[in-house]
Amino acid sequence: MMRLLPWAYLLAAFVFIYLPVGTLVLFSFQEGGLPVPPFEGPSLRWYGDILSDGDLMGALGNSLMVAFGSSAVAVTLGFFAAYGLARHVLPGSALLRGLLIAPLTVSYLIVGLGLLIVLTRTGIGLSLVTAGIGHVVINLPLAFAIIYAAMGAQQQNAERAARDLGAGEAQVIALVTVPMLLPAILAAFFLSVTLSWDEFIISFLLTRFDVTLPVEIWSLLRSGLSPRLNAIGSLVFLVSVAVVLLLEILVFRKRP
Amino acid sequence: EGELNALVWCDHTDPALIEPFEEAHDVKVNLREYEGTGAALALLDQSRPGDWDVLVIDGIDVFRAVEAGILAPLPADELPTADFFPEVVMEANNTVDGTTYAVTEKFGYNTISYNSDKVDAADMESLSTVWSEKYDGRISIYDYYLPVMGLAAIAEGIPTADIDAEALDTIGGTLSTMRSRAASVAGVVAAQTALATGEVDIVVGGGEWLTAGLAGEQPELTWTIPEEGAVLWSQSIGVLEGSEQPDLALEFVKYITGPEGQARLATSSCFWGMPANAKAGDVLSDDQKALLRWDQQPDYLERTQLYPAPDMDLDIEMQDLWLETLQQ
Amino acid sequence: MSLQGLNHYFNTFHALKDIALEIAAGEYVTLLGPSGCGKTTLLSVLGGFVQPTRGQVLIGGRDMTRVAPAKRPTTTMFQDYALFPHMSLCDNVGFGLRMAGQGRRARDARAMEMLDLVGLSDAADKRPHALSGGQRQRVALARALAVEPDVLLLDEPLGALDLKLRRAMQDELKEIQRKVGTTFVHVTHDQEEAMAIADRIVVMNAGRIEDEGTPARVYRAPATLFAADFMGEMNHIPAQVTDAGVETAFGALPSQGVRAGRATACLRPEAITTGDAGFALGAATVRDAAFFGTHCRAHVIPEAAPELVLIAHLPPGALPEPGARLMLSTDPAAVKIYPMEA
Amino acid sequence: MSLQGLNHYFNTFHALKDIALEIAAGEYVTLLGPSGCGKTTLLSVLGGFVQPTRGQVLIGGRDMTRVAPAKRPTTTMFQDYALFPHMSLCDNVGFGLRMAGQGRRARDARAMEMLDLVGLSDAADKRPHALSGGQRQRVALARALAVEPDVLLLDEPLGALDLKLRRAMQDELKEIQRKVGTTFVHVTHDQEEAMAIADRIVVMNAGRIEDEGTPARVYRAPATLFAADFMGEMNHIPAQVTDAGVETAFGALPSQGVRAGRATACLRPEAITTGDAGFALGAATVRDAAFFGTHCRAHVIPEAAPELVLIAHLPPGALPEPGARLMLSTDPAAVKIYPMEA
Amino acid sequence: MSDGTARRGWGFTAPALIWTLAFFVVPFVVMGAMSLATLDGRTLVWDLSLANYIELGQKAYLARAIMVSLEITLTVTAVSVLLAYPLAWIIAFHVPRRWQRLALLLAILPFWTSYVVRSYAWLLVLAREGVVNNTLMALGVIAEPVTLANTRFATVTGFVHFFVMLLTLTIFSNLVQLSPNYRRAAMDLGANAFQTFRHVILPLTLPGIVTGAFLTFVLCIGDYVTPQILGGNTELTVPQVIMVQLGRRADFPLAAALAIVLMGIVSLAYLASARWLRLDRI
Ligand SMILES: Nc1ncnc2c1ncn2[C@@H]1O[C@H](COP(=O)(O)OP(=O)(O)OP(=O)(O)O)[C@@H](O)[C@H]1O
Ligand SMILES: Nc1ncnc2c1ncn2[C@@H]1O[C@H](COP(=O)(O)OP(=O)(O)OP(=O)(O)O)[C@@H](O)[C@H]1O
Ligand SMILES: NCCCCNCCCN
Ligand SMILES: [Mg+2]
Ligand SMILES: [Mg+2]
Repeated sequence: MMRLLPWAYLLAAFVFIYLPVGTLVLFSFQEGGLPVPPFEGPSLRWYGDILSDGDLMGALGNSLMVAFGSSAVAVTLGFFAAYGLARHVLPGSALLRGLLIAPLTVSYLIVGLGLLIVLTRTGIGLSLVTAGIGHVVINLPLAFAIIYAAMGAQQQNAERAARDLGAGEAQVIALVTVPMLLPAILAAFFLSVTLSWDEFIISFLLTRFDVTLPVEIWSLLRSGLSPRLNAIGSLVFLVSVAVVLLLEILVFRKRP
Repeated sequence: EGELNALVWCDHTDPALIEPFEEAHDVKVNLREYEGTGAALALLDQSRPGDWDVLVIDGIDVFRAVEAGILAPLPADELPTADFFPEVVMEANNTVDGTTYAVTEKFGYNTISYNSDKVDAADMESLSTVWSEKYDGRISIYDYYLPVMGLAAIAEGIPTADIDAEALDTIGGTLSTMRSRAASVAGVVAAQTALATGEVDIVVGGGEWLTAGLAGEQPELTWTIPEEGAVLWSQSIGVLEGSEQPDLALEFVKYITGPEGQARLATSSCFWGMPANAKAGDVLSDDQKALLRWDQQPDYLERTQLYPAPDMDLDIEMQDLWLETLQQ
Repeated sequence: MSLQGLNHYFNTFHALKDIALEIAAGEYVTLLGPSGCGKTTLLSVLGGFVQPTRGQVLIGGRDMTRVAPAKRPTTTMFQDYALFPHMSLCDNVGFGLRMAGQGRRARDARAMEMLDLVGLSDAADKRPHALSGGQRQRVALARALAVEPDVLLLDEPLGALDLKLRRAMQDELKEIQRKVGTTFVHVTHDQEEAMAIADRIVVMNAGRIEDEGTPARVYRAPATLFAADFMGEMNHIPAQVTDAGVETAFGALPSQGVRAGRATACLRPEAITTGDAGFALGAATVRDAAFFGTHCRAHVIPEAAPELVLIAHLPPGALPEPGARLMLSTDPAAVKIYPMEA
Repeated sequence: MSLQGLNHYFNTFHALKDIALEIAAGEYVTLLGPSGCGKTTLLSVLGGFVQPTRGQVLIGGRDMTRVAPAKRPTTTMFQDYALFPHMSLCDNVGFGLRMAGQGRRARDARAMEMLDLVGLSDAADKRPHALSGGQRQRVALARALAVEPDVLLLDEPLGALDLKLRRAMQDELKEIQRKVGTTFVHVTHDQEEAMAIADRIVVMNAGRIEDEGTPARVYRAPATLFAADFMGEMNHIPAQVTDAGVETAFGALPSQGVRAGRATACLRPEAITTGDAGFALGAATVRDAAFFGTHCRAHVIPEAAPELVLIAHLPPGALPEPGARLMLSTDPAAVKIYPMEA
Repeated sequence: MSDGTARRGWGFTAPALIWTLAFFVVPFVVMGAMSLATLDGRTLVWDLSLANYIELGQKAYLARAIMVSLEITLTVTAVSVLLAYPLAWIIAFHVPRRWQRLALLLAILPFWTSYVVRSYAWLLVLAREGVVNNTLMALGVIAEPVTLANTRFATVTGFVHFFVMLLTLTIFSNLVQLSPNYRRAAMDLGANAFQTFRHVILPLTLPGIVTGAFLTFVLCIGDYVTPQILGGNTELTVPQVIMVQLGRRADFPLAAALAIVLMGIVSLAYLASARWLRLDRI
């Protein structure tokens, strides 16, 4: 009995975790117009529907752009900040680190609201770029923290060795630091893409005509309960899962 | 290819509505949805002149936009108002000091939607029995304070036009009862969902806009205007002051208010509603007209009242009362 | 290579104190000292990674105190080897040449030559993580030597290896130095390693140089009590220096020119022999003894000074039983006298 | 304590092979072997953390093979010490007593007593992270001893310490074992440590016991070639065993009962002496030599077998120059013959 | 030891610092200032008054929103930790090594459903005719469907689902980082499974738990989507009220004041957990 308890718990937990996702995916194959029992189907009707929906596909493209663009900026800034703080003595470096980490302790809504106020007051106006700026604000701390934590003494000595052998600062970074930190940089990038891809409230507040997928889904959600939502949700989920599994198998498995 | 920027309600985002116009005028129509008039006005405040070309707004709030100086005059003679149901031309809403600033494009009712399989249809004919003990926990309230408070006023025998600070005490009591019976307070979709999935059986503040789109699949979802009457909603469309392409914007307004545009707007994916232009009836199918209850309109228009139109202070009081009730 | 009046402070911490040192070309020098004594700091000053607060570093007669690491004729081999894990061995070894602008052909050829020198030319295409600790150390050496430095600086190059491998690598390191003729400055805290490998040992303590000289000299006649202790196990016998000579519990010893006052007479365990030739330590009781392969290490309590416990290395033949009574003596020349520190 | 026919598999990997071992009460036993040979696995079987696939563990005559760690009269001291970082030293040491239900008074008193034993009673209120490696090791020892186990199991207790500290802690460990009288089973891969400390050494290799016995016996007359090599530096001389005796490049040696065929004659460096007493190795040329304090370690090339490089420990007196010619010999009893492995 | 000059260090760090200052600190300060302005009609008056904060005290629904947010967030944080810990524990110590990565991956895979969609999916599950009610009725556990959606329960469930995944991940990595010898040592010294957990494992994993719990707190208290979709508007959280102020009234000053209050609550949570927080090591 006691031996079975952990397994029973594990099973219950997985049921809880997969209940909404399973329901979502199941009813994306619903034939009828309502994603609730009874299940009629299976049918790919709604997948066809979303794939031919220009707004939705446009939002998907926007989301990809914002996610990859903002993550590239966040990781670049985070990397250089980590490099500067880990490899050079700066006065008040603990404070600087605190400042860089600070957005992590603030709700997204507040970040978005503050930016909204400033952007509209200064007349900069809203666009995908401003949403991207917001995403960099929230992802920079994570990218910085992950890369900073990975900058150990081992890399430092390798950098010194490279310098000792005649490499300039740019060469040290390009030929030694970045390649050695690649796993951490990739992890930061991947996490950042995931968070940006999924982020709603900042994108909601800071975009205008072109919106990201979560915002588009939100307005879809406001315009009718429909298996379309299940279909787009399932599609995003299944594609992401495929990417995650691929990464897991190709990239992370290799590491000991 | 030009661009036209429109600040609209969700029913205007249906590609079936927009694409024909885009093709005809070789233009890209950028749409931004909003929910409440306050938000739209704030957004326009923060924009530069020329950012926006077209605005869709609650009929009742046109005067606020005019006061703020953001709407441009419309050439009244070029608009097809002659083809409109006369009751919804609503000069009082759309015209200030003799100048026309907007034109009605769609209307309908905030009343009672329900599931006829689950509730006694007779009970729905009187507001007093709708939110009675009998339907405790089976009601959802539409999450917009103006029509719902209008309904509450109507239930208490207060005309919506007469709502003032004093009347709010009475209305507050009714709202509170309504709220205590309600399982949820829901936006358009949440309300639709709740009704469609059997989460609730009644939506107070609903109407054709909530159930007509679902009726194909679930004919048991229906709506009625009870004997006390209900609230009439209307939305207007206008051109913004400072628009860099006023002509194109006007073309858009004409398209939306013309028979084809009206038919598409009436049956757009976000919510259905009656077209202001009666000529749309030639384009709509019989089934669609039946769902919209085309033929009952004269009777309905007779029995319903416009949204409350509070001034700034009263509006704030009404919103506070609304939020207070939600949080009770 | 010449260091003059070097001092270095980390904030207020005085990490190097008045260091003066001459290193001849082709010499193998070890810096030996306990953890935290400033060895790495001194090596970093030589390599150019740390700028000393005061003092000068001359290499080949030129003042190099403020010259960047890359511009010096020195190359450093780091304790953890600091191999580039994402490059093949060949690319690692060729890195310095690449930075110097050499073409791929030329540098690959040179890298292969260096890998050959350290016996790893077969593995040129492998990555460092596929190598054992000892092999990595050789690659690091090859990489450092590939740029033909005048001076090779090694910071605890064997610190990460286990004891057995460490002893084996010492032989190799010395061998390679002999072949290439480069000056080696090698930091370690292991005195056995220092003795095994160095032409000259520099013993450091708390930022100062305590002693320097050949391994045999430093072991047999250390300049200070610290150096004496650090170079190997040492028995301390309280002594009193007078004008007449040195008094100990075991009798008088000839004076060694130490100023009068309390002093310590030092005696290595292997200098203690059974019998009564030389300076007699008298009878002693064995407390315990352990077999160490090449000798038996015993704790003995001399009857002349029962409060002392002496360590003696006895011949490996027979392990003395605890309680056994032995007659011990030593060569008086093996006893060194140091003044008691204040 | 008695182990019988122990075998353990990790999935298909055969980690322990037919282990049989008797350990007497109060003995100090070391398990010695290279990394991965199964030492930790064997200790885990003793401690009850691993259930052997086959075989029995008897402690005090009772079968304990399937008894939980807590129920055994054994306590384990882990390689990383596993001190609880969130508890004071006193609470760490008192943990076992607390689990046994002792009140705070009683267990604090006992914890202080144990801390006193290891010389750390002053630091009772400190947290483990405030201690040096050596101090941590002592606390771990005190914690393990506080519950008065019959058998203390130590997994590389000195592995994390640097060489000097390691040697010092060996003395202490042995000293404490003497005081408390508990049986110690101590895992190490350092043969010097094993010799310094053990009453009995168990040499393991690839899951098997290769040899066991007193340090002197195992060092001088190891049962297998593996044990011979593992116990210290060893010169290998190719030999051929015939019915008549043993042939080597240096002449014939008396047979040692090894079966005929190719064989290896083994000779420790310290068994080689200058002169020609005993078994003569003939003239040899010094390739290089280094001073090691207690001896000079030289690589020599014997003229009789110029393809061999022998290591010899020569007296520390005079460091032989490279190229010097020496006459070497050894005691024939010091030469051990092992059959060539297939 | 450092390898470069402070000037170079600034050069590398400055872009990130400037970004953070320009797009985080400045907006935050402006928002703070905004909270001291008031709205007269539709014009903003910079009168540096505390009127908005006073309003928070006067209008019951605003004070109530703070209470609701706190109640929900604390419930979610506590429940998520309590559910995630055993899950992480089982994956770390009961699941065989070779299946561990897979089990962990499975436990967090639904992370990659879109956040908005996840809440929506819960709506489908908890609906009156949804999966749960249908199943329970089919099993005969209940006769009538029970109301699950559009309640605080639904909001909490949606949140817990998300944060259980997050916390399982952080707690798991904490558990496996612990040397297995801590557990062995405790057991060896006579502790039973519970004592080992209580006296050794729990204190050692506390920093990980607190860090995860703090992030849960921050993300949960600031979230708009989940309560909006699942809560049925039967009670409003602070973010919902903020969005109401923005969306219906464009009352930026009051919204800013609410945001500052939210920030204040998060700061209190930070102070309460600062002792164990390891934010730069996530
Ligand atoms: N960057 C620094 N800032 C402050 N103090 C330092 C710094 N680097 C080293 N120190 C201090 O200077 C002293 C000497 O350090 P150093 O690294 O040279 O010692 P070491 O002899 O190499 O020791 P080890 O054998 O442990 O490597 C130590 O006490 C150390 O704490
Ligand atoms: N849980 C396990 N699963 C599979 N193989 C294992 C496991 N534990 C140990 N082994 C294998 O069993 C062999 C013996 O391991 P053990 O840890 O006993 O070695 P050891 O002698 O203690 O080595 P070291 O000196 O490196 O600690 C090793 O080859 C190891 O890889
Ligand atoms: N303003 C509410 C009129 C009723 C129709 N609702 C449509 C929702 C658009 N916000
Ligand atoms: Mg150092
Ligand atoms: Mg081990």
